[in-house]
Amino acid sequence: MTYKYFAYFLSAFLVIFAVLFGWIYSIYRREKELLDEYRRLSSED
Amino acid sequence: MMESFYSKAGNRIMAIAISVLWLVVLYLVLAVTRIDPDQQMAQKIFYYHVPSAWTAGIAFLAVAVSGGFYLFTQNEKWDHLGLASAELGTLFCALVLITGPIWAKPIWGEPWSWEPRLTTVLIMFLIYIGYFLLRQFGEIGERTRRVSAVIGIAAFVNVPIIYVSVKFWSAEAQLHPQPGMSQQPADVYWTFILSLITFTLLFVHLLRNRLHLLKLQSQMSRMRDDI
Amino acid sequence: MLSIENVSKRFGAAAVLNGASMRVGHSESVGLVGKNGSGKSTLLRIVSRILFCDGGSIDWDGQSLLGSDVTLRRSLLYLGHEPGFYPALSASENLHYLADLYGVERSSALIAEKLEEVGLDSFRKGPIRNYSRGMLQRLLLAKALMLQWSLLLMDEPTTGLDSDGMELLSALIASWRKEGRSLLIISHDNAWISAHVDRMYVLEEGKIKSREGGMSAPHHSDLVTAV
Amino acid sequence: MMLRVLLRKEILLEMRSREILVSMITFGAAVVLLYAFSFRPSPEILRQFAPGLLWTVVLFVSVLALHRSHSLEKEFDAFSLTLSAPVDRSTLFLSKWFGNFLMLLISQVILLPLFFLFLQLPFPSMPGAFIGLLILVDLGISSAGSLLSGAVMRARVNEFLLPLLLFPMVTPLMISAVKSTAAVMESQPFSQWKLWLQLIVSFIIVFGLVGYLIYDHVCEE
Repeated sequence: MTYKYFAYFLSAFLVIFAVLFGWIYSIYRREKELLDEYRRLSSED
Repeated sequence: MMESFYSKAGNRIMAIAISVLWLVVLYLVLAVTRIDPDQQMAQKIFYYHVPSAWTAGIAFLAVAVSGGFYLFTQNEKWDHLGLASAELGTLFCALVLITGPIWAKPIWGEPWSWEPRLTTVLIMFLIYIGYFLLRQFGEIGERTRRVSAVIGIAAFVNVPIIYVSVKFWSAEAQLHPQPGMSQQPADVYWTFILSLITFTLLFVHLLRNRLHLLKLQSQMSRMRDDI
Repeated sequence: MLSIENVSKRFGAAAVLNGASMRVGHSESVGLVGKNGSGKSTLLRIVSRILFCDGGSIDWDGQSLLGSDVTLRRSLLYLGHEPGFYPALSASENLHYLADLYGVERSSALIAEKLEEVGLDSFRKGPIRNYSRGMLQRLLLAKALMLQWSLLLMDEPTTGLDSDGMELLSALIASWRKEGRSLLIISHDNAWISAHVDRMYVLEEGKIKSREGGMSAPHHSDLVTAV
Repeated sequence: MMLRVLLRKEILLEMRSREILVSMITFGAAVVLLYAFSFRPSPEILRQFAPGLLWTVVLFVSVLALHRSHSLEKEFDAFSLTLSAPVDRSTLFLSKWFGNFLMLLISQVILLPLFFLFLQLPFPSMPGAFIGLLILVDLGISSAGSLLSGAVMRARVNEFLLPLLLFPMVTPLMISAVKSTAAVMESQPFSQWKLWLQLIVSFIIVFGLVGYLIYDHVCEE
């Protein structure tokens, strides 16, 4: 049993993984920014 | 009143459940499913490629449906659903367009061929790029939302025409595998179904995450208004 | 009777109208004043269905003007702040088209007569692109003379008019009031507008405040602060 | 009735300014010339390329008319005249659709002879079928194009958004047009290109219907 073409599978998998996690991380960052701004604004009040 | 998405226990549980499912699928794909004698590991890209396409399909359907609801109700939440679905649909579309050529390189010998499904996905991808540019360059407001709803609907009703036309356009290039899933052996079948479920759940989860952010964004802009 | 209830409109983040309500009764002449950018023109454009509103209702004699039934619109006529004519066409071609749109008689003799009434008969031919502001305003008055309407919506009708034009406008408004037709006039010129209306509203922060008076407007200082 | 009034206005406007047709024809002729200079291989190869070249010219040229048809409504706020009048918005869509269709057709009366002349191609042996196809594809381009041009007319960069949205949207129409034109040029029997004709017709129906139903939500101010 050989694992021919394993590199192709791995790269496809890693691309999917990276894209999805990049997406989740960017949402998380944007959410964090908003919440920080919210806290700043509400503490000023 | 403004909280992060993962402060809710339900969302955390969902994230963990999807991660576990993801690992299970990966295990099944790597260690359990049979190895195709010709394509070997490259064939296994299929377990990720097809669910991505399926997810993109649901997403674009959601864009069109929420566009219709938005036009009739003018309720902002339908616009949010449309925008979030369009973003995720384009994201999964991109995954389809990336994994397709990775698979095709060793199997067809060339990464891109003008194969009907690939072409359809590419055209949809281009239409949605236009959709985002419209949202970017149109003024932020009711009019842009209305127009994007219209584009979302028009894009979706166009899908069958696009598909049929590219199918007969390059009839000689129809190399794309057409697996009848029900005739597949159990290991392949169930792994595929599980992957499909994982991707669908992932989509719903990401959609809710994005919607939560959109809600925060509009709350925030109202707050900036008041100050 | 025109009744505007709770109309709201946002342009992007900015709320232009925020629950504006007002009424114009039969054979009543009503003025609407407010600061620049207070949303006066927007409100008039919403009533004319040139813009859509985000919420609220606008009725004419108990029937909604916001639906897709267009026959009701025959009773209303909108004279905008911008000319609202095709610059490439001549004055009489524009009026021809207008008469066709509203389905009224449109003989050339009649159009010439109306143009003469507003002092444009010698400029009947040639594109209106080169008209001065005052001439365009006179053309708008010809529009009002051409058509049958029960409520006239005028946005800054005095813009660019010379003293002859002002006299013409005042005479026309007076005769329309005598005929018992309803008028809704927007102007920034308080002295001028208070001489031509029965009642006055002030638009402030997206809401409408009522001011009694008009001919006998005693609240001049209030109005000045509002403008 | 109202459609006739609106359509007459579209035609009158063009007769007075002539800007749409003049720009379409000069631009189209320039593209045809460019093709003639860039592709001078053997006549057979050019004949193979001809349908594709023909429809790219048509599509490029149509963007001018489609864009102008709504942007001219912005000058002097002229659109408010029509929008505030007792006019059904669906009829307004039809008038834009047929107006644009007419502009496309008239420009082609001049551009097509130039195309066949400059590229030294024989005129299709089935002129009736060819002209019928032309009419149908023009109807298709102008249906989707009128809807999209109305949709983007108030966006800041509408002149580049329109082709960006239009081109991918009309790909199925373009594929069908190229395929069926090639069949007509090679005098193939109708059964060979019936499918493409059906696709063109369904495109017209779908976009005509979508435009008719939702143009009301698109055109504002």
